[in-house]
Amino acid sequence: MEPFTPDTGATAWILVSAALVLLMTPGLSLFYGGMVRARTVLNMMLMSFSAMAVVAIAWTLIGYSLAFGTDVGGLFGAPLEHVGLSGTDEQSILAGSGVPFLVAAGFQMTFAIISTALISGAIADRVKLGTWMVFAAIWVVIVYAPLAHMVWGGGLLGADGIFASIAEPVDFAGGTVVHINAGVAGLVLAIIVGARKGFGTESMKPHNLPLVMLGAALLWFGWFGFNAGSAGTADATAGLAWVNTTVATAGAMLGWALVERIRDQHVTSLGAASGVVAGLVAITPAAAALTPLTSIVLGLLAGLACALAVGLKHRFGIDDSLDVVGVHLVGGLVGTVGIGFLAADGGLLLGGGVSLLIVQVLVAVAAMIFSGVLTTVIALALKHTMGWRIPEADERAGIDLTHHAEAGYDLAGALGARRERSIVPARHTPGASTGSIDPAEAVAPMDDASDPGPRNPAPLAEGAAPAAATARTVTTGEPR
Amino acid sequence: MEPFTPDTGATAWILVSAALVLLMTPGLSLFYGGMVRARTVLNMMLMSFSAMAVVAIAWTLIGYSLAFGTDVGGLFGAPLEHVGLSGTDEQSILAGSGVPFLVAAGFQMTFAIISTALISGAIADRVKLGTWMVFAAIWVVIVYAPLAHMVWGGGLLGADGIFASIAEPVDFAGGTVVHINAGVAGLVLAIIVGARKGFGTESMKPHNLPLVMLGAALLWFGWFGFNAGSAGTADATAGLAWVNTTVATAGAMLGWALVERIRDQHVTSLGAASGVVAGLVAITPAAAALTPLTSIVLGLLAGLACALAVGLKHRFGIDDSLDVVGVHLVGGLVGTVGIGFLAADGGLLLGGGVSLLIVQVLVAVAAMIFSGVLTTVIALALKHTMGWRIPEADERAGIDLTHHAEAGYDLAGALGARRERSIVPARHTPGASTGSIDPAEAVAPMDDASDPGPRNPAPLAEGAAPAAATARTVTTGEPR
Amino acid sequence: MEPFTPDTGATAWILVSAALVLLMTPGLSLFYGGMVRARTVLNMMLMSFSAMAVVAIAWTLIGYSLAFGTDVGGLFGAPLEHVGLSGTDEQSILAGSGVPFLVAAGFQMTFAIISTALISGAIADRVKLGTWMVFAAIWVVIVYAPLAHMVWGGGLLGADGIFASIAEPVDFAGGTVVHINAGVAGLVLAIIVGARKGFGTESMKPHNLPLVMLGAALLWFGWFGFNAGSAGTADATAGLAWVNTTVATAGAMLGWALVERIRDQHVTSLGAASGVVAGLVAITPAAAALTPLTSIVLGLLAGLACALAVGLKHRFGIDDSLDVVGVHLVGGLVGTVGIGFLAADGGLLLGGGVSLLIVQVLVAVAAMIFSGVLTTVIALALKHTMGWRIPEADERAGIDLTHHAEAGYDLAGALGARRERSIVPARHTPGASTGSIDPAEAVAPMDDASDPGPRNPAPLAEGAAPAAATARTVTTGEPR
Amino acid sequence: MKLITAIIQPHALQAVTDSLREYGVSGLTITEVAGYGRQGGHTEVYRGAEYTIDTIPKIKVEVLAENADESAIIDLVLAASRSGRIGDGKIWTTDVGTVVRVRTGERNADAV
Amino acid sequence: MKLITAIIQPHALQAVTDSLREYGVSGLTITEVAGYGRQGGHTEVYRGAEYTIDTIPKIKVEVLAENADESAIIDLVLAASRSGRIGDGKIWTTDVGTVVRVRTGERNADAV
Amino acid sequence: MKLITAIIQPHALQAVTDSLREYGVSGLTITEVAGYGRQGGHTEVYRGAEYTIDTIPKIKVEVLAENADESAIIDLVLAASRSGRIGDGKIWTTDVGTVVRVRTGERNADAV
Ligand SMILES: Nc1ncnc2c1ncn2[C@@H]1O[C@H](COP(=O)(O)OP(=O)(O)O)[C@@H](O)[C@H]1O
Ligand SMILES: Nc1ncnc2c1ncn2[C@@H]1O[C@H](COP(=O)(O)OP(=O)(O)O)[C@@H](O)[C@H]1O
Ligand SMILES: Nc1ncnc2c1ncn2[C@@H]1O[C@H](COP(=O)(O)OP(=O)(O)O)[C@@H](O)[C@H]1O
Repeated sequence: MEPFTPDTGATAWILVSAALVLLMTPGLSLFYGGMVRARTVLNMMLMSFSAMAVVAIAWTLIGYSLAFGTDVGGLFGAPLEHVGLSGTDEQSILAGSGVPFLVAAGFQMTFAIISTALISGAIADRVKLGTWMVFAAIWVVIVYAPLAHMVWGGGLLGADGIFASIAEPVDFAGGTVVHINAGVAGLVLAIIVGARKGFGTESMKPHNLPLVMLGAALLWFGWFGFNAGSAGTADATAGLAWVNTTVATAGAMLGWALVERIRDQHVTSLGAASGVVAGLVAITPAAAALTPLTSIVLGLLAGLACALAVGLKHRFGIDDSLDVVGVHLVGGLVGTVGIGFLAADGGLLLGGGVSLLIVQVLVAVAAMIFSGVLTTVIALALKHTMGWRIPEADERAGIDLTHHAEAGYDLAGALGARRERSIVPARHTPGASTGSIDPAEAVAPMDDASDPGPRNPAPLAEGAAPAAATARTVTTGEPR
Repeated sequence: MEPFTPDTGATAWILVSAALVLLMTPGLSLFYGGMVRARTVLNMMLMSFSAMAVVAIAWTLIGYSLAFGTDVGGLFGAPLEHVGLSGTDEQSILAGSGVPFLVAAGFQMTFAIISTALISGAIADRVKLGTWMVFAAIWVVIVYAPLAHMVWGGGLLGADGIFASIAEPVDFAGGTVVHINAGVAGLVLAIIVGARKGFGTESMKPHNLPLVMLGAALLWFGWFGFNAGSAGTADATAGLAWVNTTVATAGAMLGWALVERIRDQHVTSLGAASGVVAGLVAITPAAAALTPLTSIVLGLLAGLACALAVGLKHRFGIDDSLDVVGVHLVGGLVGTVGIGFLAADGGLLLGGGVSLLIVQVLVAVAAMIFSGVLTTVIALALKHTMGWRIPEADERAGIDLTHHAEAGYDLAGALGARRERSIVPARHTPGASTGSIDPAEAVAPMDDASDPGPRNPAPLAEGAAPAAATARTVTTGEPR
Repeated sequence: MEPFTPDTGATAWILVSAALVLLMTPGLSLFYGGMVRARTVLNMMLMSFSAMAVVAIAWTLIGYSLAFGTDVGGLFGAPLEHVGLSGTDEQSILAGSGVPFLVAAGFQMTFAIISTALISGAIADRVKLGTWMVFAAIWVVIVYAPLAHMVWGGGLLGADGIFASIAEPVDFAGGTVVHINAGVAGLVLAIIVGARKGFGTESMKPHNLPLVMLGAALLWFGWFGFNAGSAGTADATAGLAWVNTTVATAGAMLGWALVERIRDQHVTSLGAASGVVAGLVAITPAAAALTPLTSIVLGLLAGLACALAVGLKHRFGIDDSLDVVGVHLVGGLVGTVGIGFLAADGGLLLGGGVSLLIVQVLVAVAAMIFSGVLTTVIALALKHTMGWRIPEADERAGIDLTHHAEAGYDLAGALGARRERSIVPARHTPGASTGSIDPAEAVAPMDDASDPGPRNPAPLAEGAAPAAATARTVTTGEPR
Repeated sequence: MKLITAIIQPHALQAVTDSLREYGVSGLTITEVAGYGRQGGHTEVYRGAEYTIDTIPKIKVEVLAENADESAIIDLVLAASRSGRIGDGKIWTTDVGTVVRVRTGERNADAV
Repeated sequence: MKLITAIIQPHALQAVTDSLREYGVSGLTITEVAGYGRQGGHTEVYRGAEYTIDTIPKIKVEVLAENADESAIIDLVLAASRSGRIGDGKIWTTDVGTVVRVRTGERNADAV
Repeated sequence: MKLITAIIQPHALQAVTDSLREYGVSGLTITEVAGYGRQGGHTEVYRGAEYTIDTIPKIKVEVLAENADESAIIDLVLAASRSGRIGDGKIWTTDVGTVVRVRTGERNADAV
């Protein structure tokens, strides 16, 4: 361990990159949230936000150690080495470029968060938030952190790993660790959780496409931290990653649009937003391995491949609701395997032979198996304990209202809510705590003569606290 | 004064941080704007945007000098020392880390802007924009700048101040100067301005929760500049502040959700967004004083405390419309006082004795009194001169339409506006300039036979400028 | 060519600045998208997104070389010098501040993108996306890149150009290259493309003002990269540009609001958002030439001038739909010419004589002529080949639905789409590929007994792929 | 059977439904509408243009009731929605043939 | 001529329109409404306050039909929209005088 | 008294209201609806799926008028909204019992 020489420039860049990558998860929440129906947008966004809460803490407690602690058998890091993100700057994974320990650890935290949040798109509109949060905590610890260790932390799939004798595998910013991993996990969850009620027959078109495009834009913006930040300092490699990220994304937008123009006659905004993400995914592992020109080609291919892939779920009847598989798994594979063909150094098409290609395929397959098996175990365990699905009636009525007691929008204003009371002093009747509302047998039938509570309490400003005595009148409507 | 050695890394980080903190105010405008009703969203956003305009100029002219000029009696800086933000790099408040004068001054400007804008949430939907803008200009000069001076600029409440003999008070990024200060000012304004018509009886639920969540996300993102930028350079302290900011926010989201789950049975997206802000507020003063583990604890406490606090306004009948008190004052107190318990260096629970805790409480109380008294004076003076409230009919019809002649959304399209004319050449009849529209006695009754203006002017492209001769037909509808 | 000494601080700042400027274009897409009607928002946003795709690639292939390659006759750079953005760090246009070649080239790419995207606001709601994309590719190569070369790349209008003997012209961040250039191009396109159907008689008011304000905020945020990033490193000049950018914007908001208050009696949110952009435009060329105080004045003037200018289009009957001329051309001229009056060094009002003013006017006029002539040629060529306009019926029904087969919002949910089928295996009947839908003679009349396709296919999950055999039933409704 | 239709000010809706419920009306249907009347429209201002909006948002309330209840219901709506200012609204009634409750298939008086 | 008005659950709309179309109904008009009835409202929770929403979103379907088709159409709507749970909805009919097709100016039976 | 209901194309609304106002109609009520008819729907395309939207947005205009004005109003609406293309719309009339102006409580002819 050599003495640590801080570099304010590199540190500034990684601090910014960490902030940028953190922003990706809210960006994702908009991208995903705009794509679901208006009556489930809040739940969708909450899946991203809750992943931020849960993963940040799991990462601090144990995840970071498992990923970047001292290697244990090539599989994970020593679990208790950096509990609470303790560590010296000499232990920083970016010590070589003068970036302090906590800056690098924070940067890595944001990768764990977004990887977990990505999965949620596969199971939109239908799962209990509690189960999702438990899943997120377990998955990031058991699946993400070890895989990050294997690829980046000195483990089996990295530069000194089991394939290194063939060629050194390349995953610059997370093609396997993030995208293939999340894509496979999404596929597993979509299968185990099962399809939405009405999938394939009812309309589930996006409710707010400007939100989707804004989300895609924030993802792109944040991805500069993801890819160019993965250079670990502010140098020419970061510049290469920055430029490749942009031009691959441009290429993928055009690739996706081409498929739409030919197949559907219409170029769409959802296609543009999706193309953006497909390009960003594909260039992630390759951002420093390609030139700007080959990055355009890789992006184009990713756009074509993902645009064709997203329709397959209807063929297989798998409700990967927001195309985590079609975009992240397929895009991640295009990028990871594409390196084998297009890498400036070692790519098959640039005269580098097949060894890099073989290694890239092997690493991708290994990651898929690892992620697939472990995610299956976690998902099944949760299925048989907490359970994944909300009741069908709740799902049909919209999870926002039935499980969060909220509505995304109240734009009309006139038909909306009309009675308000403070909830703080109120205590609910024990029987009412069902955790879900059946809207078909809902609150306070209007002719319920036995309604005990004041319906229209005097303005609270004027009196004592009448609401304190008001029991919540959640009674079941009965036909006469 | 020693020679100034510029540091591009530190300067880059503070430039970025300043941009991030500036973004917080539009972020706040979304957070606040989404929480009000659809018919007042624009006014709410304008309160933030106008604060940006007014405070930036007031800060340039005099605010900066009052905050960071040569100390005058421990209370404020020499008012004319840096008029127009003149100053040498040696005078930079971040000269020690090689950050030029104007970079540091710009960074501080953004704190003044967001602090002022925060207050507006307490008086949503009901005040004249003009009065608000005058308030903002006066408040930032008379209240914010001196308090910043006292705490950070070498004044009474700072490291060399009146309590320094007990222990050195800690306010890393603005727990007292920003949050307690704005929270108290919000409370004062909410009381003096009075409640919205219908407060406590009519529905005032958020009209656009995805906007609220987006706003919370932009606040979080910008807060990295706020907290980690307050390190003054890009180093390990900035990294600690970055990580603590993230994990405290994660903890607060969970804390808030816990209250909701137990009290209301439902976790909400508004709760998640609110938890984010509560965590960010609480960690602000403490970002460099705690460890990641104690930051999680502080965040959790802030989430619990603020979630319980926001309902109290209904008890007291104070229409702090968007919970400036419940989130910023309470969160700011949790953070400021929490330092006394949890600081790695000097915290009571970590064996540091009570002196730091005492000092933190004293500084918080002093800031509350200072802010409370001065804000009261300003608010009452404005009440008796310009007046705060718009007419009741305007408030009921929605301030956007009546005072800004705009509507936030026109999504339907079909029922909306149908006649258009250029306003540039038009001159309004003098009698029409009332500044407010009474929608109940509004424009152009359809059977008004005396209507003098052309109702359907020929396309302007084809003729001269007929609109120039068109008086605005704001006549009062009369019953037959 | 001297040896290149990398500077991580400067590089970090330019990496961030590039990301910030890239974000401006999606920001613009929101600013523009919110201003059009709900039924054209997606097309408007797609014009920005497609500009990102097309320009990024054109810039990589040839644009950068034309702008910054070795000078050819003062007009453009050697076209093939940097194909694929090849080049050494010694060739970096920011080599002097230690910023690597690709970082600087990426930063410049973002300027080309936003400049092109700006133009689209002039021709909202009515043009074929394909024609726009071809225009973007040609315009950035033929108009933008040479002008950038002339002003910044060592050409005729730069520091060593034809006017340098009078005074050194000042365009710090793109008053001529970006704003005057795009403003003139917008004017030319608005005239050649022609007005929207219903312009001047039908309502075309903004459909989503919170989106407009969010867009303005992201533009402001990104503009810090634009202006302060144009310092080329993180130093006091960048700080000056940062502060001037903020205070000029503040001034312009107030200036615009003043016009509204006096002329219309109402301050509007659209005015605030527009004032923000006007101020940012005006300070762009002047960001390092003025002091904070004179920047406030320049911003105020820009706000006044642009607020008065935007109404003129109705006078002249030119449908510059979103005021590219009124804001970017006028604002760009205010800034470029304003330097001649207000520059700390050489400004007429600060005792600098008239020579700088003369040069600024000459450069502005030269840029207007260059841009106007070349844009006219491109626009006319496209008019007579691909054609600009979509069919009138499509325009009236809304370009989103007719040309992108999408709707921006589906908030109601209940009346929306109800039948879904996979499009991937489907092949359309050849006759149906018209590229546009006439909604008045649209899909599948309900009594069309000859309808061959299954209307309500079985859930795909349960069966084979019935959709594969389903021809799209786009038949013309016939009266009985 | 009668269908009573009332166009009222949005802010009067709560009072109207409360008073109808108290009277024993077992249901009603609400629609967002916009209307012209004696009351005119209003003006919105956007960059470079002023828009005259002719219509004002209103709420339509529809109540099915037995003939005997018609005038009582009209009076209740009047009482709850009348401010005496233009724009207060309009009430009208039409004859209804069959009424059916979907859940049970009950008809007419039983179905209300 | 009759105007048949049905208030139904939003999710029943597809089934209703499909079955009417099959029967040969040549057109219908749909409106988003909100309603009270036996079915109550629901609760939404926002920071510091709980809101009781009295009304539930419903769809109003209006069909013009010849007198002879009235009862068949009612039966079809019943069959397609009935789940047997409260909130299923309401159907009513009114007499219509003139009916005109705008495109051709045709009147009454020809116009439906 | 008559209630005249017209389903028209959204873009015809301005012409219809202008011509009614000129005729002296003192008020009307507008609702956003969606309709089926001879005119079919349209198609929207989203990632991996194509949606057929069966209904087209329309505007419903309701006018209360004295019996004597019925046919004149129908003719005016026809003239203002007819393009001769499918989708132009439908007009129908129903008898109205009582009409009340809320502001004054005036009834019937006085109330229109
Ligand atoms: N003749 C009419 N036909 C249909 N609706 C009407 C008619 N007159 C008024 N309305 C409706 O009633 C609402 C209130 O009308 P208004 O004229 O303001 O009331 P007043 O009776 O006080 O003049 C209008 O907005 C419109 O929706
Ligand atoms: N008396 C009524 N007048 C007008 N609309 C009614 C009436 N009763 C019910 N409705 C409408 O029918 C819908 C369903 O009514 P509901 O009472 O839930 O059905 P049920 O007949 O099963 O009691 C309500 O939401 C409301 O829109
Ligand atoms: N039988 C009907 N019942 C109720 N509304 C109808 C009926 N037929 C048509 N409509 C309404 O009229 C609108 C226009 O109908 P359409 O069939 O396109 O006109 P046309 O008379 O030219 O065939 C439809 O969208 C629908 O709202």
